[in-house]
Amino acid sequence: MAIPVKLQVFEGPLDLLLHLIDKNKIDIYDIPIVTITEQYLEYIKQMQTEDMNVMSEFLLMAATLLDIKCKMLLPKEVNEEGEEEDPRAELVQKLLEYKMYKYMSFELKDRQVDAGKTLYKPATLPPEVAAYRPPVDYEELMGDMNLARLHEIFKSVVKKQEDKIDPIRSKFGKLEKDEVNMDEKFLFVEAYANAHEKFGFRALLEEQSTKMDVIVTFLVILELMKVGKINIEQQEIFDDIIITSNKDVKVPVNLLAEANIG
Amino acid sequence: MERAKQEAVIEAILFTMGESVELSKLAEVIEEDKKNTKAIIEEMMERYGEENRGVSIIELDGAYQMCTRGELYEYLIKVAKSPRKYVLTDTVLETLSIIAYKQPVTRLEIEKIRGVSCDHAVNRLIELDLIKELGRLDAPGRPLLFGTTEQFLRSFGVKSLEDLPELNPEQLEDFKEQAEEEIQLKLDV
Amino acid sequence: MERAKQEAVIEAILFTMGESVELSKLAEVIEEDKKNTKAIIEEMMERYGEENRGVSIIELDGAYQMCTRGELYEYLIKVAKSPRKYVLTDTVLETLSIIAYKQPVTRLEIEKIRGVSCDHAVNRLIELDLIKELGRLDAPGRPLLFGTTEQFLRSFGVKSLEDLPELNPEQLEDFKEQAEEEIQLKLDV
Repeated sequence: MAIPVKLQVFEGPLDLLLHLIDKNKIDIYDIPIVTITEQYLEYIKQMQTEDMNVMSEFLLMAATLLDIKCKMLLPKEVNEEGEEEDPRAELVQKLLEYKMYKYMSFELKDRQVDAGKTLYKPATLPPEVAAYRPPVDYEELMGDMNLARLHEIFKSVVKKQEDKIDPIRSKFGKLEKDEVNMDEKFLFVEAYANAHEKFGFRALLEEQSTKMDVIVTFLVILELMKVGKINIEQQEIFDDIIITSNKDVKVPVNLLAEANIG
Repeated sequence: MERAKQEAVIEAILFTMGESVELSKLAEVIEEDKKNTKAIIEEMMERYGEENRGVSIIELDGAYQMCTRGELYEYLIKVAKSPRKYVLTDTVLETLSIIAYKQPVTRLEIEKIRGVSCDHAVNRLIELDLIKELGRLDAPGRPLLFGTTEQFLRSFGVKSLEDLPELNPEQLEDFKEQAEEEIQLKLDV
Repeated sequence: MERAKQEAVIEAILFTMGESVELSKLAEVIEEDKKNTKAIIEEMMERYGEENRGVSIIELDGAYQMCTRGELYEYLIKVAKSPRKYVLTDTVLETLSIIAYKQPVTRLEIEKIRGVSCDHAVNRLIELDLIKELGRLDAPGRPLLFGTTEQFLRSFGVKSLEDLPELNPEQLEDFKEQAEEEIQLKLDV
C-alpha cells in the first residue's frame, strides 16, 4: 500500500478511519477489517506526534481494530435473540454517528458564512436611560440560598477539582520533581550485587517503592552490565531477569558522574 | 394603542436597543398579548422583505432583533466596520455541531463521539460565546452540561434550535450517493 | 444601481452606523453624485414621516443620522427600565462560592478550579454588586483581584468574612482519598 508523502492531519482516530473507508470506497456496513487495520497501523506508524495524549487516542483505536480482527476469526457470538453478532457493529455505529456530526459541521460552516453578512447596531440609548440600573430585589434573588448552601456548593466545586486529578499521573508528576538520587541508587545496587552472587531483578525491586525507583534501578543495571560488573540473562519475555555478580570487577569512579547525565 | 403606532413602537425599540428584545417585553410595551404581538412582528418581517428594505427583523429563540439585509453586505462594508471575523477550526466546528444537536451535553459525551479530547475546543467556544454552561448533570462527579447561546443562533443564522439543519443519517447516505453519482457523471462526460 | 436598492443601502448604512454619516460617503457607496443623493435622502425622510415610522432620518450639518421618533421616547424608557429578572444560576453560584472562600482571587484561579472560563459569571456578579475588584495582583499581567462586597455580607447574613465557614484541610484530604478510591475501583474492574 502506498503512503501519501504528506500525511493529512486528522481530527482523531475516527476521522482517520473514515478517510481510509472513503479512500478504499468501502461500504461502511461491511468493513474489510484486516485491510483497514493494516492501513490504519501503517498510518499511525508514520504519524509524527510528540503529544502522547493524541497518540494514545490513536493507539486505543488500533487496539480496538485488532480486537475486532481477532473476534472476526473466532466463531460468531450469538446474542439473546439468537442472532449472530457482528464484532464490527459497535464501531460502525460510532463511525456513522461521528460522520453525521462531521457532516453537520460543514453545514454549519456554510451557514456561518451567510450569517456573517448581516450587520447589527450597537444600542443607542439616551444616556440617562443607558445609565439606569433597575434595582435588584435581593430577597427575591437569594430565594432559599443561604450561607450554608453556598458552603456546600464550594465544597462540591473543590471536590470536583480533586476528582479531576488523576491520582496515578499526579503522583508520577510529583516523583519527577523529587528526583531519585542516581548516586545513591548506584551505590545501593552495587552493594547488593556484592552481597548476592546471583539474584533476580524482581527480588531487587522488592526493596524499591516507586515507579521512578524501578526505572532508575533498571538503568543502573544496564550500566553495570556495560562495565562488566554483572551479567544478566532472561529465559523468556517477561521472565525474571537473573543477575550474576562478578565480584572481581571494580566499578570505575567516573561512572557515577556519567550515570548522572542520564 | 392603534396598530400603526404599535408597529412604530416595535420598530423604534428594536432600532434603539440594537440587541435582541424578548417577545414578552415588546408585548408589554405595546399593550398586547404575546400571541398578537408575535403576529404583528411576523407581518412586519414579511413587509420589510417585500419592500426590499435595508433592514430586517430576525427571530432568536423567542426574542427579536433588527439587522441589515445580508445581500447589502458588500456596500455596507465600504462604510461600516466589518464585524470581527473568526475562523473556527474543524475541531472546534465538530465540537460545536455535537453540542448544538445533543444539548445539554457533557464533555465526556462529546469525547465519546469524537474519539478525542475536547477541552481546548470547549474552552474556545465558551470564549467566543457560542456555547455556555447549562448546569450540572445529576450523576457521579456532577459534570458540567453545555448548550448553545443566542450568539450561536445569530452567528449561524438559526432562528431557534428547531431551525437547525436536519440531522438524518439516512439522508446523509443519500447525499453521499448523490455526490458520488455527480462525480461519476462528470467523469463520464 | 437602481433606486430601490440605493434607498435600501442608505437605510442599512444609517441603521448599522447608529451615528451620523457624511453625505459624501453615502453618495460614494450608492454611486451617485451628492446632489442626487441628497434628493433621495430627503424623499426618504419625507416618506418615513408620512408612514409614521418608528425611526426617522435627521440632517446634521451635511451628514445624516437615523434616530427614533421623539414621540416614542416614553415607550423606549419602558423597555430599558423594565426590571430584569435575575436568577443565580449554578455557574454564578459556583463562581461566587470560590470568590467568597478564596478571596482575593484572580479570574485565572477561578478558572483553574472550575475548569472553564468564568468571565460571564464574574461580570454578572459585579453587576449584582455581590463581588467587586479589590485591586491588582503583583504578578505578570497584573491580573485583577476579586472579593465579596458589603451587599454580599448583607444578602448572606454574614457579619464579616471571618464568619465564613472554613473548609478544613482534613476534609480536603478526604476528598482526595475518595477520588483516588473511585479511580482505583475503575481500574480494578
